[in-house]
Amino acid sequence: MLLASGITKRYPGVTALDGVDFSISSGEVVGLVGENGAGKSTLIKILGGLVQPDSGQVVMEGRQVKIDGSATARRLGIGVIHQELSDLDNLDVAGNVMLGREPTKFGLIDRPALRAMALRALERLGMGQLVDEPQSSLSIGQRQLVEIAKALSLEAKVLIMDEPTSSLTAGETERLIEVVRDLRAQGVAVVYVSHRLNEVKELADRVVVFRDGKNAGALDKEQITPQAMVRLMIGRDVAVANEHTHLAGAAVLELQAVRTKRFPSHSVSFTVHSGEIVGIAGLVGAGRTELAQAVCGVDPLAGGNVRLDGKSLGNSVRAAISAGLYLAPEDRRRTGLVTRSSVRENTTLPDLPHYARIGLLERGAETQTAAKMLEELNIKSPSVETTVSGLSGGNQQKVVIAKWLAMSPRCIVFDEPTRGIDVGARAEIYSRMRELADSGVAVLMVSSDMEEVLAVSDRVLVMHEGRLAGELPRAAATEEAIMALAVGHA
Amino acid sequence: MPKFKFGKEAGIFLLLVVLCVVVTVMNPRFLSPINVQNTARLIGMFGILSLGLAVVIVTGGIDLSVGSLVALLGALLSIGLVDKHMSPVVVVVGVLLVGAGLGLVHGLLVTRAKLQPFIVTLCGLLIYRGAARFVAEDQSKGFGDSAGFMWLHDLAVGNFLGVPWPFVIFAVFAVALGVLLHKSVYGRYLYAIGRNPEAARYSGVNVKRVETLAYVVAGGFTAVAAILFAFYTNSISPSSHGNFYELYAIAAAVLGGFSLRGGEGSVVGVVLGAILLQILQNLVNLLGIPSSLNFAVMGAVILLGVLADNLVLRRKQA
Amino acid sequence: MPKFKFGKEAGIFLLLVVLCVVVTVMNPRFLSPINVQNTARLIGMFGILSLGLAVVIVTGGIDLSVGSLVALLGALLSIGLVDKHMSPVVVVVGVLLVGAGLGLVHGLLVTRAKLQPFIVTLCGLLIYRGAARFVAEDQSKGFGDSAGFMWLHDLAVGNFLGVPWPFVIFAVFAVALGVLLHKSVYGRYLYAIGRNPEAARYSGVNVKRVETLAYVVAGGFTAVAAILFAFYTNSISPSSHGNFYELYAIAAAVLGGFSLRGGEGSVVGVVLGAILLQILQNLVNLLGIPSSLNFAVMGAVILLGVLADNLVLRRKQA
Amino acid sequence: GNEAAAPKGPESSASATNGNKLKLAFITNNASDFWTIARKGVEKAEKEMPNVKVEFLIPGDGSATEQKRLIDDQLAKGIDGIAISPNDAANATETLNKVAKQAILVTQDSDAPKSDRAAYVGTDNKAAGVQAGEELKKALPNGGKVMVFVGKMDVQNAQDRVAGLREAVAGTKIEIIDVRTDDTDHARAKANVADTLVKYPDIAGLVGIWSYNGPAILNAVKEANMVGKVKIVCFDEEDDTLAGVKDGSIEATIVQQPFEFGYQSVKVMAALKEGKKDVVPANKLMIVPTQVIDKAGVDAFAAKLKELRGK
Ligand SMILES: Nc1ncnc2c1ncn2[C@@H]1O[C@H](COP(=O)(O)OP(=O)(O)OP(=O)(O)O)[C@@H](O)[C@H]1O
Ligand SMILES: Nc1ncnc2c1ncn2[C@@H]1O[C@H](COP(=O)(O)OP(=O)(O)OP(=O)(O)O)[C@@H](O)[C@H]1O
Ligand SMILES: [Mg+2]
Ligand SMILES: [Mg+2]
Repeated sequence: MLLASGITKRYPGVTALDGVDFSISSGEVVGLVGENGAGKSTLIKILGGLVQPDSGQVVMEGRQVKIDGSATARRLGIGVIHQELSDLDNLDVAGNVMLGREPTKFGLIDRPALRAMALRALERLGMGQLVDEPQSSLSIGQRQLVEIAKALSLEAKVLIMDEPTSSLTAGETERLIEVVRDLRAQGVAVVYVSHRLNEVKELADRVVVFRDGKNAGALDKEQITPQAMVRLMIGRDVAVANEHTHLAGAAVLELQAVRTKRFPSHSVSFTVHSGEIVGIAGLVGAGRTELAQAVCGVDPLAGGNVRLDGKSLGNSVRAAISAGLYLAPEDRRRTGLVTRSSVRENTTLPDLPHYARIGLLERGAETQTAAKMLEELNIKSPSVETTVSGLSGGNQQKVVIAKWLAMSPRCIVFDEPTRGIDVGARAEIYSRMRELADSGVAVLMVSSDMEEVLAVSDRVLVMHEGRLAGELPRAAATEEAIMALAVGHA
Repeated sequence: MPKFKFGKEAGIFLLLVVLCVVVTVMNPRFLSPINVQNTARLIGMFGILSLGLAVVIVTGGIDLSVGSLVALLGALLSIGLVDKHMSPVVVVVGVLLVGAGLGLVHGLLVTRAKLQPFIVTLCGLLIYRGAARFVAEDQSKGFGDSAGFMWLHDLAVGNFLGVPWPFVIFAVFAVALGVLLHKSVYGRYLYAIGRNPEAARYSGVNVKRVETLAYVVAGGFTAVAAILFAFYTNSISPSSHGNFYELYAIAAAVLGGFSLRGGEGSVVGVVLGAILLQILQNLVNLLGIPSSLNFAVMGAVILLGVLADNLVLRRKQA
Repeated sequence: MPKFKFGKEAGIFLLLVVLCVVVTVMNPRFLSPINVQNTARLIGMFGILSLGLAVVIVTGGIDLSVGSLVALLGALLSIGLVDKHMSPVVVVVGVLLVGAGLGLVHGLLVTRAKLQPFIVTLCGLLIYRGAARFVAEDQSKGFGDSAGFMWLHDLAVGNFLGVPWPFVIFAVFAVALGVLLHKSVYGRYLYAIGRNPEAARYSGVNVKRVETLAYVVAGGFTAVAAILFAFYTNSISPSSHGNFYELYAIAAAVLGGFSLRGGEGSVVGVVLGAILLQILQNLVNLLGIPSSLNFAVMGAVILLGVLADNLVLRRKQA
Repeated sequence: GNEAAAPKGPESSASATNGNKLKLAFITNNASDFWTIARKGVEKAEKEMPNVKVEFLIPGDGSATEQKRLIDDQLAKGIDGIAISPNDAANATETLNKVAKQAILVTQDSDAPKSDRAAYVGTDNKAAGVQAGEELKKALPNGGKVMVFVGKMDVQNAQDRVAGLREAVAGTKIEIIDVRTDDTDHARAKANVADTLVKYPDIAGLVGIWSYNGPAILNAVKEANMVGKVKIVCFDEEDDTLAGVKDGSIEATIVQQPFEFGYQSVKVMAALKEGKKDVVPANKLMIVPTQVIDKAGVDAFAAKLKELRGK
């Protein structure tokens, strides 16, 4: 069906793809995995017509093709869900789903037809109720679902999904897997990229592994196990989820009847102690991000009080940061990073005065810190001076984490900390979190990744529609128990 | 927002109504037919400029060359009609083509050469002003008694059933543009490009073509307005004709709810903005406010308008 | 780019060198001490405006009120010194405070009232022009023979070791601003805000304060330039003094590699841009190009400059 | 062949002596038809004196800064004499004195009395204003409300003309209500008139101070169907203005003689360079009188003008 061979793409300082081959036949689901920066997204952008390869060729249904734009890719029957969201917040959901393919009548947009088509795509994901919502009111997870609906509605022959589930919770993921199976049955070829290796295992008929821009091997259906994939990806095993003893100390972060703007009628109270990692789970749009942002002062509190080490914090980011309460936000491109700046500048931004004498910056100290973080989190970047926009999605996410780890927190709130991060680095981040906790820091982690919540948290809070639906100690925290609370039962 | 909601324009509409009531109370002649006619004529001419610019602003671009282009095209019009005695139809078509053609050049420079719209049209502002002075040999140009193209003159300054032609043209353009921006696929793409060109590109929108076309439309609209202005003043002094008109046009759009970041604003908004600006100028004269304060009054009202809009209606556009 | 890399400014530097060589060949008087001095004086005055504006442009803002502010402050200076016979020191400090104070107002309107910088300063352009005409009662203002504040006059138009004072001040300001933008915490914040204000806010940057301060700096720099311009022309006609200066200032910054989207550009760039613009004007006169083509030549060279920069050096700024 | 080559003789000898040609500059205050006529005068003088070369310079934006730059550049180039219409005479003294030190300085069109200029060639604008006032009095024997229109009031000639006008009508029943400015935006100029006709239905007279104000007034009055009901007096010789005078819709227009400005300025600079100090009167003022053009004189004037403009 689709055959790409000898694809090479170079960027200044990196060879993103170095003569890779990739093929897929109809009715097949191919998992594409690899470490962060292995070149997965680059290949996908090439197939989607957004990037032109330096060399190599693409053959589609037996004919050599030149994919010089999204429109061309669509015409060839290639549909793509890109890793980074690309939606329009000045349109409604229906408009976004149908963008670029608006049905017309007498030369004007045929709204009813457009809405109907969008609705059909959304309903496959169980998201029909969103069709008339303005895009600007959606949470990241919902926006991700809209992107998926958009690609589904293309009725493509080859559907490429670049980390479609990175901000989805278990429920939606389950649903998406169903949809992909349907598509396979209809003869659609699906390329599925994910760092959630269990999903890949569940879905894929074949797995292709990239490493440093080259083919590192492939696995057939029966060979697919997370361990096998990891071995091909990084060449060694990774110990996931280290066991630990948890010694909760004094209360560090206390939420007293906190209300957020979007859910002003629900108040949330809980405490995070020194030395513990508290996970917050919930469905997409449950209000976890909303809560995290209000607690850390980036959004105004609609009511209540946040105390750190017993002292009440004014509702401002600066107050929070200077008290040692940090937020690593979920939307890296919008709020997490200054993508046009270098890795060094991003890493030191929250703590800049620390690197200055009489107001003048000391470049050497900055570089030292940034280089240390590159090393520690295994960030794949040509140098600390590389602009963040040139990093792969996962590596960008690592920079988001790095800039807060480079400082000395009292309490740190991670919102979807490992979105798009590969298994190896993920393990590294988990152990860093544990080290922080062991050193007396309170860690609060919002996550949609059930495995992550279960593996890392000492205690799990579950949110449902803006309120705290329940709390589960580590021993009682199972996938079923969390889901039951998350959907509002129990 | 491609979908039109009246809410966004309510603020300026209110301001407009209040202003009209106040002026009428202070000088009832404000509503006299002749004054309404005069003002409508000016609204028409400046409004056409604003409409054209609005299309560019929606894409996140800007066109600073409007005023100079008005001068250059006015000078060319006079030269063609008076000095060269060419057929009026040919001259008018020629002027429209030059306007749209220069718009095309702007569009190509922005989309192909990847220059900033501000800088491209700033150069336009300088170059066309120079060109106007050059082709007019630094002389002021006019149409004398318009012998031989009286119909054209009448079309520009006459009335249609008592309504000044420029206003009629403005109204027609506004409706057409309203349909284009808010109902057509092209309009949707304009807003898409203004808000997130990447997303538009990912969805297969031919960003370059759509964006280029926006500048062509602006150039064409400017050309129409230039013809009307030329006959209205009946004299084009190439060094000052049209000076600062781009600012009026931009101000009208922004007052009407357009954001210079792109992707926002409606045709109803520009129309209201254009009306408000001309009423402001009219008011300065009718209320006998010293001419020296003309600009200050305009600036103050615009500022109050957007402030009230933002603070009272809690609309955030920053 | 907070870190200064010469690569980005190489294009304009080259253009500047080529231009100088060509002009010198065509008219060797270009390098005569008196011509160099005259040009340096103008570079100094316009350059100070550009430096101030550059700070605002880095944040993604703009200041259109510069020209009108130059007129208003010039008029106030003359009124204070000549009409009111106030102490020169008091008047100068007052003018600087008014400049910085109006900058503060712009900053607050942009950051607190969340108005678009373009619209805030467009209103400034209109209001200050009106205010200038109002305080000057539509009369042109001057300093006569500067009796009583000759030292001030000399500071503005005299030389320091043969170098015109305005150029000396410009050089000092440029160095200071270079340190501020490229070496200081504040400068880093400015660039971060220009590139992604939200991310800066999430990192604990006091976005509102930093951004407001940028407008204050611009206002202060404009005030300094306004004093120099006032003594340079020795006459301020409130209706035309400083007209379009904001465009020159913006053009210099953009030529020097600043992007109006913010977060881009270096002080070396603005300096080169300011020099280039003045040399262009000088060249038009020295080569005897018709004055009517002055603007056109300027526009064409700017356009060619940025085009060459973008196409040849493959720098993308759109 | 020989015949064709013959005329080259004097030309090449002229270029040979280019080095010692007298280099003069004539600097205007902005761009307009007015200066085209002055240019004709300059060219005539240039033709009469083969050893004189005059550069005709127009400041780009009509500002004092731009003018100053032109002056500096000329001085840098090396110049023997400058005739200038200073944009702001009152305060340009220092700049002008710098010129006077290095070259012959003549002010024209607009004077700078405090400067060391060798002579002033131009109009007495106040007298011209008085002339306009006299015409207004003739047109409005019973008095009435009069509105004055001008581009900018912060320009000396505008102030002088308005002052003369006020002086002339002082003590009569003519009441000057206001002066409206338009910043040289012609559309605004016309709208100002239209608005005035709305605000003051009993307006009796309109005066246009700058050249384009005449046509702007005339057009607006025509569109309001008030031709003849309001009396118009204006300045300068725009085509529309002269047509208006001819058909009676404009009472009179006061015209300057820019041709003489150009011609006499160059002549006087050349004479002074040769040391003939007596060409300039003791008070240094070489006033070129303004003329009143009314219906009776308009045809003759138009014919002469046509010749000057070479149209
Ligand atoms: N626009 C760009 N400019 C410079 N380098 C780039 C650019 N895009 C990608 N790269 C580089 O190409 C390499 C491959 O990136 P790619 O995004 O394909 O990785 P990936 O496999 O998708 O990783 P992830 O799992 O983190 O998304 C990375 O090292 C990255 O630094
Ligand atoms: N209905 C809505 N109206 C306005 N804003 C919304 C709405 N839903 C979500 N958002 C925005 O989206 C962001 C994330 O929302 P929320 O906190 O509900 O998500 P979440 O529970 O973290 O789930 P997700 O996994 O989707 O991020 C919030 O900052 C909020 O501003
Ligand atoms: Mg990727
Ligand atoms: Mg979230």
